[in-house]
Amino acid sequence: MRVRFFFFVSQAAGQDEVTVPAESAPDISTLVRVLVGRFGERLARQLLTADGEIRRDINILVNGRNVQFLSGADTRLSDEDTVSFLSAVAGG
Amino acid sequence: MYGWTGKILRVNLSARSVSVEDLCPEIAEKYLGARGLGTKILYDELEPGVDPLGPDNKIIFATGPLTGTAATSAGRYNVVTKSPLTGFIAASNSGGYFPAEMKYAGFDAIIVEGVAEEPVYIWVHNGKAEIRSAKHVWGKNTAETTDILVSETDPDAKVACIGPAGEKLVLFACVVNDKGRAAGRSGVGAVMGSKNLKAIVVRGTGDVKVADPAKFREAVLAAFKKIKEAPVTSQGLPTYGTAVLVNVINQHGAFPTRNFQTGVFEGAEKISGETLAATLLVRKRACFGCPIACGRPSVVKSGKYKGEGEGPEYETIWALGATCGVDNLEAVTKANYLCNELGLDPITMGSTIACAMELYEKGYLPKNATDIPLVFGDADAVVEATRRTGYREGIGDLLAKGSYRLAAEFGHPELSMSAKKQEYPAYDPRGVKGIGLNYATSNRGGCHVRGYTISPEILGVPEKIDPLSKDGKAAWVKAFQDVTALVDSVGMCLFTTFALGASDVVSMLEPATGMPFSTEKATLAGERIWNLERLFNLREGLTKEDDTLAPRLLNEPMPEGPAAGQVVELADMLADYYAARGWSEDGKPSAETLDRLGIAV
Amino acid sequence: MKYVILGNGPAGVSALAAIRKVDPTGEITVVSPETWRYYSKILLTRWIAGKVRFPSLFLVDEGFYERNDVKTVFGAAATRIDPGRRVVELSNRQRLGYDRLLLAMGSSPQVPDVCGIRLPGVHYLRTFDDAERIAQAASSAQRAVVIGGGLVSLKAAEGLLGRGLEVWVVVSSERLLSQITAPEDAAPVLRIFEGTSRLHILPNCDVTEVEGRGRVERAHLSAGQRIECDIVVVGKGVTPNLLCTRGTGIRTGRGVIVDDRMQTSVPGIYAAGDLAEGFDIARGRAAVNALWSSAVWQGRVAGCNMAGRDVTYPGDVGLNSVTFFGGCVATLGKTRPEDGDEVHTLAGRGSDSGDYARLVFRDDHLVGAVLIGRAVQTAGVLRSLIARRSSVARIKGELLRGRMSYAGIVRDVVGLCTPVVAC
Amino acid sequence: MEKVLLVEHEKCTACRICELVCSAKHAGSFNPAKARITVATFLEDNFFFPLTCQHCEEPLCQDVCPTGAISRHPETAAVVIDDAKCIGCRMCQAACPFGAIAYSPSEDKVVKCDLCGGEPECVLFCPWDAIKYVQADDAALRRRKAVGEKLKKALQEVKL
Repeated sequence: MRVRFFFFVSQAAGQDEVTVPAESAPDISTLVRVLVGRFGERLARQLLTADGEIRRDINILVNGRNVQFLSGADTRLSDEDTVSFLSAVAGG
Repeated sequence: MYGWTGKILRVNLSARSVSVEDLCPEIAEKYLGARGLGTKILYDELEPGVDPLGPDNKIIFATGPLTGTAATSAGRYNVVTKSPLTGFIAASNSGGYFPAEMKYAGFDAIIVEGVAEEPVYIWVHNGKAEIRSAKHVWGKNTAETTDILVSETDPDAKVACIGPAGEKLVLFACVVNDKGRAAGRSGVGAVMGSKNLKAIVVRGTGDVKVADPAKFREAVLAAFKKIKEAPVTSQGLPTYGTAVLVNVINQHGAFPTRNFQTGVFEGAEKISGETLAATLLVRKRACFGCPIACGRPSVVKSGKYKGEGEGPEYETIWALGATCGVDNLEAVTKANYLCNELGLDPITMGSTIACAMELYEKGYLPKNATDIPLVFGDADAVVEATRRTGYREGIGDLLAKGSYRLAAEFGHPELSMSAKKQEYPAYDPRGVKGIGLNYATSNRGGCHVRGYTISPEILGVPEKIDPLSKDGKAAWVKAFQDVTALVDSVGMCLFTTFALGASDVVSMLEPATGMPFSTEKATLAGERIWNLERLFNLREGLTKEDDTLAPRLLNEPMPEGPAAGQVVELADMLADYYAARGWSEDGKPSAETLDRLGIAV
Repeated sequence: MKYVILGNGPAGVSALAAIRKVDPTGEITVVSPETWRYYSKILLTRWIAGKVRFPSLFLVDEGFYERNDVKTVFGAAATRIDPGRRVVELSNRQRLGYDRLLLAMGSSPQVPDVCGIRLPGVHYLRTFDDAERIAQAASSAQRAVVIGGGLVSLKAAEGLLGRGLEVWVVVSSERLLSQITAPEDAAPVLRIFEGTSRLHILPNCDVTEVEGRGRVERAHLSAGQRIECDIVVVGKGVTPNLLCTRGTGIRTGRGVIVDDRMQTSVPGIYAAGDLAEGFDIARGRAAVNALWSSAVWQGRVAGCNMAGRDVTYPGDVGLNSVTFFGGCVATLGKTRPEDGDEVHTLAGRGSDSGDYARLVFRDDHLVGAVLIGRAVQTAGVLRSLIARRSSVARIKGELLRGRMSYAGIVRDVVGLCTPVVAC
Repeated sequence: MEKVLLVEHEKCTACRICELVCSAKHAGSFNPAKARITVATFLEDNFFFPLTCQHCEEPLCQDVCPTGAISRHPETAAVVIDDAKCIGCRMCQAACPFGAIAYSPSEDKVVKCDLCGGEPECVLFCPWDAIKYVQADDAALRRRKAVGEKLKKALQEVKL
């Protein structure tokens, strides 16, 4: 699947986009673990609270839909999906 | 009075007279200041049905009780008048340094009436005012005008002025203060132009006092802390400015493209906030008293789009970019500079060009009706059309009327992406339903800063709600509209609401004014202001049919992206909304509602 | 090392402090014809007006001299200097030997050539004793004539007004402050003083005679009229006290000529303050600048050099500021332009109608300024531009737009390299 | 240890909150005209410079004060003005090369930064740490000196 990072998340990851096979990350919570494993502490700080929960102010979209309105951290992923991680950044 | 200066300046340009009046404390308590106070004055003083560009319209420049204090981001004012674009109330908000300086010059509000025989400006300093000739700056752009008027008044003077667009009565001309900040929407600049009023120049060394300095200081410190803790206000806006939303909204499939024909723009990356930050931005800059600092001075160093100034903001990037199909950031930035210099609202400008482009594309706008080809994606056409509109040259004379009148003239008003004849900003409501209800019910027509439900629907602040659902949106829209009216009216910036709530506003408002305000009472003031705006509009002939959206948004499903297949279910939301507001089914505030709000009609 | 300091004003006391800093053990003697410890002459008119109390006049406490191990000979003046034997003779017959001598006796008021000027009731304002006499006379007086339109006269007038007198200021010149301003400054300067009740300014006018039986009763003016008055205060400038330099070989011009170490032509003898011709940067030559600030700096330089340090006096810029019932005129450097100077006036601007600035440029340099009202705020920055002999070619536009801040100077040079926003 | 006020103008956003809180603390009202700190703003050049007293080692203002009203505070080392002694003659204003001393017409006195007795209000409120009050250890002094050098250089370059 295509995983895209924006703003502070991309700064923490040091890149804008990675590809992750769905078999290694079948759902959102696994994907977050995989990404934190790959990009380390800086990304963890952007995505997770001190308790290891996904931060409230991080918006995770699957094909443009916030996972909150899908199945949250349990939202299933396939190789055709695009997952976007956005920090809550601004209003206009 | 504390917080307020307690003084209102009244200038009659026809009589060339200037007088100072006291601000009535009861009105101040009920309508606060800025947008609320301006609305109250306009409602009380304007005869229904006056020509917005005629001598009987009035234009009010009003600050809030917190303007000029250290309250967070309280450096704002509103320009309130009857809009030539919508025919309804206009209240345009701006920051920069002008508003606080106006307060130090001694006034909560400046009411301008009548028409001057020749171009004039009003020079306001330390409680006094005079009407001076502006013949020598008539025709000059906003930056030149500002420099000249500063040089002939006071080195520390601040200027709010119109550019050529306002002089030539472009229906969406804005008022530009401090060169790069604008009371942008609804054509308030054209009202100034119609009065031969080129500028208001303010300078003052007077005090703004608060009732309980110690308590006020504590409240401000607490609010600062919240601003510094909330991610949007501490990191997002200061780092990227508003332009960061390009990617966010495009990711959600709600980035209106080519006059709302779709919600995904293929060129979004090229005009994104990240690209802007990496290429054109110079540094961050704040308005007066603001710890957020979303302002973005920029420079295009060379080439045909060379220039410098402020922005572009998110809305501008969208209006002069995506909705015209343009992905050239330098061109967008240049067109934005032109809007600042000529005094044009970039949202309506861009959206009107986009509308013209669709009319052109579909053959409704004949080739011989325009002196420049208006083709989606043509960056030069956008820059040139903007310039021509500012001077009303060629096609610019048509564009100067806004998209609704333009589209109607060519027989297709449905292609104007507007509510109450004012163009929508940069969120396709098919992908963000709440904002659609807000567009439809906003008292000044298509607008995002009356009830910014993007905050919960997209950003998840203060909590995440589903952008594609219509359920519960009416209550959110009402709550956001009321709190926004409160925030606007005390003189604070709407962006503080990403970190602060009504209770935080009250925690500063109470010790500042020395008047008792509970959160309920303050929010009620917001609701009262909203309803008075509505009453103004009803008096001007507004009906339920005006609370609507372009047919495209109601009937044409979004063709692609995350919001594919969606339309705005407006009728359902609108019924909920009227109920939530305590309005009748045809959208009129009930007697009980008016009684609850303490509005006597 | 024996040091003798003739004078107990700002030059003398700064020299004393500098010497003591460098040489903790040397023997220092301060000689003054007055009997008071170091006090502020600037405060005297305020004291006359009753705006400051007597103890506030003093700039040092009673233990100052003892604490600094300084001998004082007060109430005596130097009558003769013998550079050969390195001895100073005093009016009280005392003889003081010295290794290093500082001339800091300041200046005395000029006495105009006017009939009756010696009558009782005619006063000068230089010392505390003068002030006390004026205050005493003023307590029973109603009308005063002040001769002269300079700083001292105007401040004296303010003091007398403060005591409730009606005051006529008689000015030979066509304008006030003519020594430190140019004709074009006349109107804005006058505006500061105009409108003050009980103050009458009479320009282009001289007092031709002071008359009275036993004491002052009236003054006759060149214009023909006469003014009944109880007291007359004369402020027609000052002359350096050079009397005791006669026959010593110390070179003098208008004042004592010094080198850039503040040493006179006679080794071991230094001069500082109102009687010295220090280097004037704006004029590019030595000049007598009877200013408090110059006295402090010259005294400090002289003291350091007397005690064995090698310190250069960089020169100073003429600097004056006079406040009058809240109004203010500040003058810097060369205020009266010469041929080849370029003059720009910034006036009638903005909210502060009293805001006025006249800038004098020579080539690319700022050399002088007259500032009134709010523009006084910028005096320090302008003074520094004059003193540093900075080229102002690049910031002239800003200066002429009335933006004369230090930040403006910095901006011009370092400010344009601002960083791109960090992401 | 003594503390010093460090201004890093690159961080300044020209919000002027320092002016607001300074005037509130010292004058009891929000009024930039009464603040002891001023943000010189050159919007067109994006140059913002918070300007206040440098508390110079050898203060010229102190030298020229004819009433002995200016001295160094024994605890904070701030250069302070004794209100009781100031007569508003404005000589110090004419001496200060930074233009950091203001005149208050209502009081007929000059006013300037006094470091708020050791707790500067501007520092507390500055949203971007453009103004800091730090221990005068080597690093802080070096930075202050570096800024000073830069400014000195600025003045010399003007001299070109």
